[in-house]
Amino acid sequence: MAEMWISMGPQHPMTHGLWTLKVKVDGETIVDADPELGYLHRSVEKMGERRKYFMNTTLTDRLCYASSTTWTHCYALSVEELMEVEVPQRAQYIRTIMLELQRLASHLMWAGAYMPDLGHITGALYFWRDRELFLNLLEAPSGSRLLYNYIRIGGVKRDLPDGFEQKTERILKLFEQRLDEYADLFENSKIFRMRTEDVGKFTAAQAQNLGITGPNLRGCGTKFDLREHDTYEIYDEIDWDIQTREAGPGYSDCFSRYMVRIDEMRESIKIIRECFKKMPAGPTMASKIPVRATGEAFRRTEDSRGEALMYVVGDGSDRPYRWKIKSPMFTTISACPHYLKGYKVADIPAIMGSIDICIGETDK
Amino acid sequence: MSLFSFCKAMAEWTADYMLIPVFNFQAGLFPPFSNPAGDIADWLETDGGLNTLAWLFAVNIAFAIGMTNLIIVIHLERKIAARIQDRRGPMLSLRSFRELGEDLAGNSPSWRFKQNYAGIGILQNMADGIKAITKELIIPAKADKFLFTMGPIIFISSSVFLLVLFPLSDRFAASSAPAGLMVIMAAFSIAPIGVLTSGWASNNKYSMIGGMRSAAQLMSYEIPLLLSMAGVFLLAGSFDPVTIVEQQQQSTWFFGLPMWNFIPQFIGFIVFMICILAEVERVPFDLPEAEAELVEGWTTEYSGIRYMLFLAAEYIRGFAGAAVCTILFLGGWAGPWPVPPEVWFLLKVYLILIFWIFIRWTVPRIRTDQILELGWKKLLPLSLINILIVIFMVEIYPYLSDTLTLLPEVF
Amino acid sequence: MDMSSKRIKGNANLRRGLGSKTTDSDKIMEDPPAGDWLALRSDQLLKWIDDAVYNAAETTGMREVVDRVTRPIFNYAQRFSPHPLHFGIMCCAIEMGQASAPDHDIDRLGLVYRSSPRQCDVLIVNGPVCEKLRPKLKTLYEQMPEPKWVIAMGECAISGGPYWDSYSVVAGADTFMPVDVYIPGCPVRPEALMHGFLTLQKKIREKEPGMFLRR
Amino acid sequence: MEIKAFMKEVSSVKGVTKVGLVRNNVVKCNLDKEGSKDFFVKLKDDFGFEHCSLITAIDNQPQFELVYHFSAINGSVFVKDSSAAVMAEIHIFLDRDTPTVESISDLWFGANWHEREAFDLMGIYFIGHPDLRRVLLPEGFAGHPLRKDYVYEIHEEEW
Amino acid sequence: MSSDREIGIMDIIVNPMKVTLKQFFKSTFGKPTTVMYPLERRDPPPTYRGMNAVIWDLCIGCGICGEVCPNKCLKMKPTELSDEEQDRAWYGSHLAKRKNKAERPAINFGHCMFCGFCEDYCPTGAMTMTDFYELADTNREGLIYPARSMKVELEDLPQLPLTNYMMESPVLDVDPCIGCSKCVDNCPTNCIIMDEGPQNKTLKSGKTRNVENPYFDYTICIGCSTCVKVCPADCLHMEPISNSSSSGLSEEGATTEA
Repeated sequence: MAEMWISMGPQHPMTHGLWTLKVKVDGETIVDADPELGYLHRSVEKMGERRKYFMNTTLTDRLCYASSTTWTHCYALSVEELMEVEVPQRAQYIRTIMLELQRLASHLMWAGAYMPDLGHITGALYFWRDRELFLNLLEAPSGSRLLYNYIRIGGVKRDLPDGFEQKTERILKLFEQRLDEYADLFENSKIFRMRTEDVGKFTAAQAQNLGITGPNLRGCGTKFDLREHDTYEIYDEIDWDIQTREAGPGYSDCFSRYMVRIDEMRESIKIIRECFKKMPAGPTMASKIPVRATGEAFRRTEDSRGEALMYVVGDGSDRPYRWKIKSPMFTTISACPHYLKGYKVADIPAIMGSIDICIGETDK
Repeated sequence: MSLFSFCKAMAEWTADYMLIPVFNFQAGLFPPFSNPAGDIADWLETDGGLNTLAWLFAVNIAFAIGMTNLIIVIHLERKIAARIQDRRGPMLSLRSFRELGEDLAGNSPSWRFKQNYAGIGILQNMADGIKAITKELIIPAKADKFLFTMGPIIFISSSVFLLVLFPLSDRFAASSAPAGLMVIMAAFSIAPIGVLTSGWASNNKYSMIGGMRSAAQLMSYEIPLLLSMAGVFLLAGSFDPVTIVEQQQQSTWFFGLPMWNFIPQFIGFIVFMICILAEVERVPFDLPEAEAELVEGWTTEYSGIRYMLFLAAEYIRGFAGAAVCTILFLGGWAGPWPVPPEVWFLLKVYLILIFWIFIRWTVPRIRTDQILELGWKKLLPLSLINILIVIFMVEIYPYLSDTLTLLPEVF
Repeated sequence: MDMSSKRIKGNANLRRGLGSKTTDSDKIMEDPPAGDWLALRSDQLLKWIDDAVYNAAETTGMREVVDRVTRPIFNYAQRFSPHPLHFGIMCCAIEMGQASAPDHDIDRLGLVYRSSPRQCDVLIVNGPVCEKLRPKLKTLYEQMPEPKWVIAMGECAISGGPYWDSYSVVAGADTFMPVDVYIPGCPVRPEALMHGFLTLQKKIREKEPGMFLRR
Repeated sequence: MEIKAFMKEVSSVKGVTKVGLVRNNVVKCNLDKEGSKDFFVKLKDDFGFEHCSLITAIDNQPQFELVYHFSAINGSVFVKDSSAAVMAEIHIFLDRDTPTVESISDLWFGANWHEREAFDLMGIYFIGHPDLRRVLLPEGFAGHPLRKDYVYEIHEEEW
Repeated sequence: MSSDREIGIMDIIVNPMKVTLKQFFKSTFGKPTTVMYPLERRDPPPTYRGMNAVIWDLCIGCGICGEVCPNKCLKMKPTELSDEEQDRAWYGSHLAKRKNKAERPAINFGHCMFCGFCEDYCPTGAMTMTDFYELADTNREGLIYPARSMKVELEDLPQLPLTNYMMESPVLDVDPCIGCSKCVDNCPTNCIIMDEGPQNKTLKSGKTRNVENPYFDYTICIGCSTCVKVCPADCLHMEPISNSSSSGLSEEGATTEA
């Protein structure tokens, strides 16, 4: 068969969102790839300049539909940095709990979306069943299933409801049991390993230059996590470890990236438990929150997909003058020709799925 | 009483009391030269005419059983999948027929939907099928129109053809040829032509890759499949399903249990199971329609009833594959007495089908190169080993045992 | 037969062929452009059969009878097996996926997500439609076979939602394609999506589109 | 290299002004447009900033401002007694008439699409970029919408 | 960790199938997790943000909900109040009692994104969000809910203090003020009174007269900026003033300087 271009997307089961991957194939081997974005470009940055600071949390919620809290949190952090707001201790603990719950839900969303890529529908439904548990948890304080609008500038919207801790503990226990149970179905399954091992390899040095961050970078064995290395909230007071895996010396494949996320889920459970143990009483909202701001500030946080950075410039009015979002997936998708070349067509979903794509944040 | 004699009796009855009087009546109405009704009546009285009519009945019965099975299999698949995934699956119940009845009566009833989704769900397949009839049939502008329409016809006809080739038991068979299984396997390998044709004719890159994959998969799996079947043929000395099943029943194991072929030929059984899975294109071998990378594989461009025919044909092929497996390795319709053999046969087939359904919802899909590697590098040698074992059993072991029993007499 | 000439559309040769007994097969062979005669001829044959059956049914009044019997049945089938297109745009797509999770199990309602638009009945627009996406979405809609329905799921698809003042988001899916059911919610809960499908069923039932002999 | 030493070294480079520290781990400085590439090469090869986090383009009405964020993942520059990863925030000011700057996508591949985005939405030209096309907006879109002088019609629903 | 063991021949089919078989038996002989939606439903939590409802007895028509709505999907519509409704009006009753035409929020649910800002920023707690989410409709106009369709009546009204969530309050610039008292007429909470101003003004006709100026009670000001909008002389603007720092009437010197 001669070389030909296949255009996958925007409507394609592989894409997990709206983007087009054009691949040049020789038979079934990928020779070249060209990702194309922009089908979901909603001009969030421009619209943010028209809205007041506090209203923008609705936009940041909708940045990444799988992990909205982390993005709102990143925005709130950077605006708090800009406005020099002190967040109460209890609010910080609640934020950490919500962030980790969101990370769990986001990773479960990813795992659920990854399994059909490998032809494993049951896996998807198992993970989505567990995600439902965490959505119910997140729904209880915030009042919405997906886009919470819970973290506000200066704290959180309201305190955790009664019995939240017990409910969380029950669900975490159930989920831990299930994770152990799933090991046989997924990571210990021979066919699953055949599909994911030695596929989509890149080294740590390559990944850093390509702009790949987050679990994908930790899958190469690099110990880099912004919760530790640019610490925020109360992550420095809590005892936890950065989870890394590597497929070989300094490189990652789909399986190591999968395992990193599974390990991170276990780690998140640990963090949540410890947060509940240490949580003090107190207010959940800063007493005085300015409306207007001047200057510039940025914070970066560890999103479920990598490094999230928001850069806010204020000009003294009640709306941001410029607001820039750094999405981890934007650069990761741009690098996809580097890690797709040489593999088969059937590997495309396996590789792109293991990267954990979210187009909402990418296209902004 | 065998199926054919039953059909023959039915044909005689129908011919005598229904068809011949009608034709004779018609023949009397018109001048004899232009009207063939009288000739038909005469022909129906002969042995050939009755046989033909009996054949018609037999084929129709087999077809009806096959189609009923098809619906049951699809329903089984959906329900078992749902149970594996901790949910309920389709629940469209007979209660929703009430709405249909109200429609047919011509009155417009109040809208009640709550009770519709609280049943076993067997109506869901009916609804899907009937809906497919009403859908528009789209032929893409740049497709090869003739081949595009021919693809589903080849696929479904070869699959339905399979249905009439199976004996449900030695007495319940629409057709029984001495080369029965060879004909079945030949019919099995017609369908990929339809796949390739429709994949190519759609003028869609996904469809074409799907068709190509199908061809490649067929080529690499047909050989180990037939080689693993060869062991059974050698053991039975025949291609006839009836002979094969009888042979399995005759050879006994300890405690006088029948030694079905999957015991002596365990390797062959495993190879055959893998190959027939690949042959009927089920997960983990459903590469031609791999949903993740090739949208719907070779069926991407097909709409409406054409697509439903593909779907139905796939399940028919699955059913047929399980039936072949039962005949070859699991003793066919043999089983303890109080249950009729036809039921035994269907039970075994359904057992295999359920096993396949479990496999389908348990493991991911295998990659193209891995599937070909498995076929050529692993299954082919294994099937050859199986043949060696059978040759040892059939030819060398009797010779050796004869020699061994003779040895004391010699010395 | 003047009656048939009133009804039949299509090839003039075929019309004559149906009316009188002198079917000139040579003319049928000659009429289509050379090189493609095989496909076109089968097409024409099908058309001829269609016309013949329709005319026969129409003249004898069978069409009314058949329609009256089959229409409810087809309508029944259509409303209980709407297959949506597996097409995710944004947040609501996650809830669409979550609706098939064991907790909600949209498969109960007979909804199976198909990836190819050719095999779908319902297009769920579940997110903001940007200018870059609009032509593609329109293509997807056109690729779907009749009868088809569109569900605008979530605010973005209804009116642009949170992105009402954006320079790149279209103000709702109904600006460029017909929309049958609007489901408000941001994002739409899986239960609300199911309610939307039940509303769609209601709509299909009231419209009674199912027909056996189409023209 | 300790972050104080790094700041000292940076401030000695030609074209760098206003070196400051934000939040103990971010070094902030202004950079002249001319010779910026030399500084970036130094930043990558000598100081070990192997990750380009973000390129922001700001329309400061008369002129454009480019803000680069780099981070040292492997800890070649570090903060004493802290695990914080060091970032460098570099501001480059561009004229409105000639919004051109040298591309750094050959040094950091991660900067490739950030530059494309800055070109797409703000209209800044990166000299030496291998593939400077629009990335988010469709081909043939008129104007650069994130500029402050970009005017567009807002569709407000009447009800 | 369990995933570190060697992968053997049993891991091709048998071990994975153990998991699915277990689940199969669990959900066949037990109860699947499915909630059968049209028949039974899972209740959302009490905090759930579904369709809006307005407690009219509490609503003072300040329009803050429309102000903070990022989607601009909420508009204040002039609505005729019945006598009973006028009687029941609680906060800001002066507005409702004075005119039988008050402004009440109407929502276009084809545009609302259920962010909950209107609920959070409502100074009286009149705007609430119910757990009703089945809003699907077959035509677009059916999603526009007029003001009256969202009215709810509660038996026991929550007695909430008026809170300024907007963090801003109006500040008077004395010089341009003409003393028209439009702000007083339109203030929904009655927090403005007109009193003698600090200085006399020279009118066009040459006469010098003391102009009445508005004075704000910041304890009950809700920061709705209605006064700023209606002011014909542009003498008011909003400034961040926290509730705790200023109580009672504003000091002339402090406000004029700011």
